Amino acid sequence: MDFDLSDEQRQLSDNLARLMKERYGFESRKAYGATALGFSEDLWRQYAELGLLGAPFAEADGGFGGGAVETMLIEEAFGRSLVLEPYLPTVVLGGGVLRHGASPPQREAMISAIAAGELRLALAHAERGSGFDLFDVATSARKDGTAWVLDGEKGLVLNGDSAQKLIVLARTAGGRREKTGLGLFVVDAAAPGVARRGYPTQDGLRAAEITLANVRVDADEVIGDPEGAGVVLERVVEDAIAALCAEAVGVMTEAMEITTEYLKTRKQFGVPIGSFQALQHRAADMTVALEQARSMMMFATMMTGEADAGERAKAISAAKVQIGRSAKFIGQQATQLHGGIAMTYEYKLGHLFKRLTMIDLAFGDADEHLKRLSERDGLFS
Amino acid sequence: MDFDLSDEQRQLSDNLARLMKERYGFESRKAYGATALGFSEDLWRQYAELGLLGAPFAEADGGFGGGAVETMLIEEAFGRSLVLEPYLPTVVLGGGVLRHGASPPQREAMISAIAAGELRLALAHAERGSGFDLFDVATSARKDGTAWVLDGEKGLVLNGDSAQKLIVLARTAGGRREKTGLGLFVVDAAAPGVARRGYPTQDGLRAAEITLANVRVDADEVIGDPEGAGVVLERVVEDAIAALCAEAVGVMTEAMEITTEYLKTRKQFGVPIGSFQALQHRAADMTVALEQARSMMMFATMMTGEADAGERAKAISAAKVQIGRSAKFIGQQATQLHGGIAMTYEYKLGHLFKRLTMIDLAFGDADEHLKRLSERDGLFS
Amino acid sequence: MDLSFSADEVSFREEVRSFVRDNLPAAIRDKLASGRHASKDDMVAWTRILAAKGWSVPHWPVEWGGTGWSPIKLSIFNDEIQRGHAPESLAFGTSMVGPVIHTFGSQAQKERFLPRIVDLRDWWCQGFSEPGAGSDLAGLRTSAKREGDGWVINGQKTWTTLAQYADWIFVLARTDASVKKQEGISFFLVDMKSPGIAVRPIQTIDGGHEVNEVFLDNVKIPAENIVGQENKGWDYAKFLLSNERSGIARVGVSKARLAKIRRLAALPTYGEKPKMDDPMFRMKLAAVEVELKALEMTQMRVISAIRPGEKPKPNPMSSVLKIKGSELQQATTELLMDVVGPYALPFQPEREDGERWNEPPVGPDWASTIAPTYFNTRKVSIYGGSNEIQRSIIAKAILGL
Amino acid sequence: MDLSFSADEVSFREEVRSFVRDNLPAAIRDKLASGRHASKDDMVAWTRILAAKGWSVPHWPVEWGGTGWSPIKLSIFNDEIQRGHAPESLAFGTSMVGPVIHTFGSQAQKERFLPRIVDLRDWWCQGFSEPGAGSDLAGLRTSAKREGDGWVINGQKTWTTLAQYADWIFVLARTDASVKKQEGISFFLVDMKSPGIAVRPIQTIDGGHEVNEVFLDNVKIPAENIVGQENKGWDYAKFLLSNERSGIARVGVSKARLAKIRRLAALPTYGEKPKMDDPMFRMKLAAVEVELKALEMTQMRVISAIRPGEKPKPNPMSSVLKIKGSELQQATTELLMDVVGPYALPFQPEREDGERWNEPPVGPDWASTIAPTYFNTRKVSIYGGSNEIQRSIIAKAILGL
Repeated sequence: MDFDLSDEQRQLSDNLARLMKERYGFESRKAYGATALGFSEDLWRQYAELGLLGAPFAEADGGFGGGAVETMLIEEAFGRSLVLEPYLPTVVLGGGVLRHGASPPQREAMISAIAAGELRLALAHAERGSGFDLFDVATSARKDGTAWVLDGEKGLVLNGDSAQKLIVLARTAGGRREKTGLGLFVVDAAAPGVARRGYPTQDGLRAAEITLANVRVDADEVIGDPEGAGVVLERVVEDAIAALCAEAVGVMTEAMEITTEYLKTRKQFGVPIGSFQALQHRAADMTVALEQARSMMMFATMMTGEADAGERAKAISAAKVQIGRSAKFIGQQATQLHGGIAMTYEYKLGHLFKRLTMIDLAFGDADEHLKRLSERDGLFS
Repeated sequence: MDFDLSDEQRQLSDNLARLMKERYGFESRKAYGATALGFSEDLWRQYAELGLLGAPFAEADGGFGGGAVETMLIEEAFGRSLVLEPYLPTVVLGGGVLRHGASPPQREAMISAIAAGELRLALAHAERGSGFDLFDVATSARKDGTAWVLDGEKGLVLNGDSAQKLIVLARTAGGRREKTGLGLFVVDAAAPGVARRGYPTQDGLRAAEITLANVRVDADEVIGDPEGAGVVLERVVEDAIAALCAEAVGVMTEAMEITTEYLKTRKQFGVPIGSFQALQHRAADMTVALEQARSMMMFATMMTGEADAGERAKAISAAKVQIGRSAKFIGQQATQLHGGIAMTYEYKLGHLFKRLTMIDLAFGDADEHLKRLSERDGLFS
Repeated sequence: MDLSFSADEVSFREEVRSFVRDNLPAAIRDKLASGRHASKDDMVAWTRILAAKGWSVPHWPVEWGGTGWSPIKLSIFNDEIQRGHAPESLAFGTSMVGPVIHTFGSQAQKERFLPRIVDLRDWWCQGFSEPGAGSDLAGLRTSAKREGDGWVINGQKTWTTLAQYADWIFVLARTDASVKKQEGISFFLVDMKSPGIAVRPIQTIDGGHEVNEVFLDNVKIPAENIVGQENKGWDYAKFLLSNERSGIARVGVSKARLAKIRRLAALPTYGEKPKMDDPMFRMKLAAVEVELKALEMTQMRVISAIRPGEKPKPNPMSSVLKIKGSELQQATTELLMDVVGPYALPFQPEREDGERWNEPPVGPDWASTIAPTYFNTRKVSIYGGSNEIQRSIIAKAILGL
Repeated sequence: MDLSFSADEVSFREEVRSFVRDNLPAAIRDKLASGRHASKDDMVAWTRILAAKGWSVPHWPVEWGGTGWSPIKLSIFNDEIQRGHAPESLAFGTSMVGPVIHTFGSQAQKERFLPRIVDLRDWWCQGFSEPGAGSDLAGLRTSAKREGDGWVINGQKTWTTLAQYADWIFVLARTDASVKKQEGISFFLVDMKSPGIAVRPIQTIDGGHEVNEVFLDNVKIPAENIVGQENKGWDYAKFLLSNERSGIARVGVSKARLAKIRRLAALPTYGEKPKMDDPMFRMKLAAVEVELKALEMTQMRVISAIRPGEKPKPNPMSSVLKIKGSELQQATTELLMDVVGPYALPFQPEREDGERWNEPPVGPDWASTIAPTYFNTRKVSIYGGSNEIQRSIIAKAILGL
């Protein structure tokens, strides 16, 4: 057991920290968010140059051969600055589908383009009525000769409005909520029959509702077994949850720092409010919650590589529970310790709080994962 | 809506407060508890003289025509002093069975004796395996001519070791957990076939495990319908829960006072520890919890008279939830604010904490009642 | 002791409930029920409907338009207004400056200002908080200097709710800097049309515009617009704030939200079963209902301790109401977040008048207000004296620590 | 960064686990597994079994009987001892006074005392807390005055755990009342057989006798029994307490209790279904397991920050371990209360040697220790520096407030 970073990892972190410091102040973030895309294409290029976009991919596929730890370091840094660029949709979700399910030619066709910053993906898995059930899919894919034809509506597609390619989860067989009978299809966002309605999200990012009407997909755009995508999706979402845990820890760390700084500088009754013991102890409890979350972020990162699917699922659910609970406590209490200023749009803290809230809702909230975990055989068995 | 006490009620409270002050200091309580009975027969006589033992009974039955409010006032005062005498078993539980289920001759036979302090009852309803299920009864009563014969084992019978008469819940028909097919039988504690094993409880009171082997009960010792006692028992237990809520509020009030006094007098770092803001705010949260509990005590007291059984059950469960949660928080935090001294047997606080803990376990703990409440249609519907 | 409502109180509740049902315009009710906000026009319209009935300032002295209702009836009235999704009266006029004027104001001030509050001809806002004076309100720096027979006010106020609509603002300003900070403050009534007043909107994290900064730059006001005695403003402010706290449990608001939660949770929004069939959710809901029922009783205990006709005086128990009431308002918004689930995500801000935009909603048509309400409701444990301030009040005034 | 245990660490865990399984007397294991306490004889017997293996003071320098294991391996060892229901080593000797002696003591003190701690020939207890000095430990009043070439100690200590068995006590006493309170304290080693020492038992709320008051009345001790320098005792005490805190998460204890909870909750104790089939209980259990898993990782992070061979120095993160570790120990006792339900009620105290009385148990034979354990475990958020003290340490040392 070893918590030290390798030299390469430390260098990655340092470069990233420098870039964030120079280019991702809160005012810059507002400016990036105000564009039509909702993020900065220039920063996206910078990420490519730093090797972030190819980090988790095998060198053979045109990546840099990094792993879950690299993704953790990147997402944590992005969390601190509330980065808007679609790293999760493109690299973790879309890229994850390629890593876990795609054929060599498919990987060859897309991964170098992703690493170069030329291709952005979005994963269209959810639908209006699916809630937290990954396999609740009504969108249909029927065979037509060698090709497939997709029909249906996908919802809450992260950065679905700006991605060049969509990876669409559709039902090829089986009943509406079955894990089997699902396929993943690569769809060109500009393909005939694809209609996208983009919108801003509560946390200042972008998403889209996407309608698919008679969209034709060639056989070579199908990821793996057209009836076996369920297991691939599950694995990809586990990676995404681990990545979101890291982002959340970054957000919480930033919220803690801003709050601590505010407690030191804000004066009431002639003294810094950080001299009040009740507030000191609240901040201490927030520190405990943050350290517990950081530990579970590391645990989730480590366990994404676990071979036993049951142990992996328990670990990921456990991490999502801890992150969700720590995030709610820290987000709410950081707001409380600030007072009114935290309620204003110009101040960063409220945006950190909103991002934490939306991360909890992504891929199942804390209650949902606690329920899933409680139906299994225990973390220490 | 009117929260004022009547003159009679105020006088009752004053007399009771005076008696507790004179006779029920914590050292006296230790002495009473050290006797074989586990309580003071002398105090029991005093309660009779004050009219406490006949308070809730109709005047026609030899009582004093009081109601739920009188019981609330008495139990709250008893809670503050951690009274050991078997008021709940005799007056609320046993007496409740008489009030809600017994025939005029049965009431005549027992109520004046109770009011005079000559008769102590115990309600033997629970069994080793029944948990919080009132109707989980294996003890059997079979008809033999006009009489009944009881066989089985009852458990956790409050003051069952010292009561002169036991009121035994036994199954006359139906399956083990059915609400119907239950009867309540008045059994002389000295009757042949009755074996009692008395023991102290965690909170310094007494209880007993009771074995019934071929115990004969005459027909006129059956309370009401020998197959219909379930509804009577339910009603009696609702009254008992309301009474326990009042006792718990008394215990919490005392814990709050002791703790506040300690915070004012205990010095560390050269100042009273009550000057530390973190402890002040903890005590404030305890105050909120106590006032919420007090409100639900009143609500439960009022709703014991509610005609609609569903509304009554919801109100009683809601009160048990609030009392249980407030009691746990106040008991634990009062201990924490004291530090080590609260862990010692000589100091009153630990005994208050233990009593609160055992009250939560009586007739279903907070989780159990939250579950029951959640399965109904809501408190505000 | 009789803890049930009297027959008279029960029929009074029914009378109020049916009045609201029959007289509140449907468009306003639906807007508020959906979690959106009442516009200025909505509030004026509803206040005038109440005024016509004589119910717009029920807690005031009868001579100024009050009803003489008992404290219990007043709380039943507020409860039904909140449950019925009617706009609440503009507290800055009816519950803050109004009572200050009819308690401490001159006869001329009473005759001039009170009638215009009764039917909301004057929209009032509150000039208390400052950038440097939040929990430490008495540390305020806005100054008022005598000039001729009038006053000149300079300073900045913040968190001024709905100042964008206001005709008048009541202002705490320092009139003597040489004494202890509480003893050099006076209470002024200021016309928002006065030269030197500027209002700057503050956008909140939910995207809304509810609060403002108000700048006072050499604002001249006539001598008659000071309330009561010079340098006694802090007493009037404490009186005002204690009135504010007693109503701040907002039990009716939480009750209305619980009803909404039960309605929405019963819908087949996601998957096979409605959220209401999830045992864990039901238990969380039940736990909040228990606390709210207890709070309702606690509030009744506090209210009934006020003897009819008696001048309201600060009661530290109102701090208990503030803490628990704000926690429960927040808890109900968290339950709504559980109900809306993933479709809390799309950001679809409402218009300032509380109307919808034209495009169709993304996701369930009731979803768009829920996350903003959750974020916005964090303020209730901050304003009106933060819950930390309330805990210190309890420790001092109730426990004597 | 590799967060999984190495093959070497995994096989080490297996080695320790099987050693405990094969060498711990069954009677002791069953006693501790049932929630009862190890007797003095049990602890001596087990310590000698470990000592024979060379494992009784694994964290000590090799020259004094240590193993040279890495910090990770040391924590694996403690984890397995706790999980295996083996008695933990007597911390007052092995983790408190032992490290103080081998770090600050004279060669003569090392040679005299350390070997007798290794195999528990000397039973040590801790003379720190006083009736007037709890959280404010430096406020202690016990005094030590020079007399001839020795010292005379007067004062009273309290909360002295297992002093009834002790051969020796280490005492903080004031040797200079004229200076700042931290700067006039010295650290003494005192023979419990010295004239003038009296031990009075303190009965705890669970009915047990674990702690005592120790009275020192003109106790004469030889000059060589002061540790290190006169008036530097507070530095040694801080060193000692920081060692104490790092082990205080007691993850293994909570793990063992969780295993017990799962075992007992699966029994058909009440009604139709075992407690384990109750979804609400399962969720409460899962929530505690999540926090404990996180704490286990947090502990590993703290431990692995210690470079092998490096002198342990106070790390404020150990306050995080103390707070969360104590909360989880308490949470597990609350889960046991959920499992035992109504049959927590009968009071059936255990004997001081941890044996049962002769009469058969009332209710389930595993029920009698559960409520006492719940009550007794409230102490863990009080002792070793209360959780309030820990929060202040975090605020100051980590957050700089």
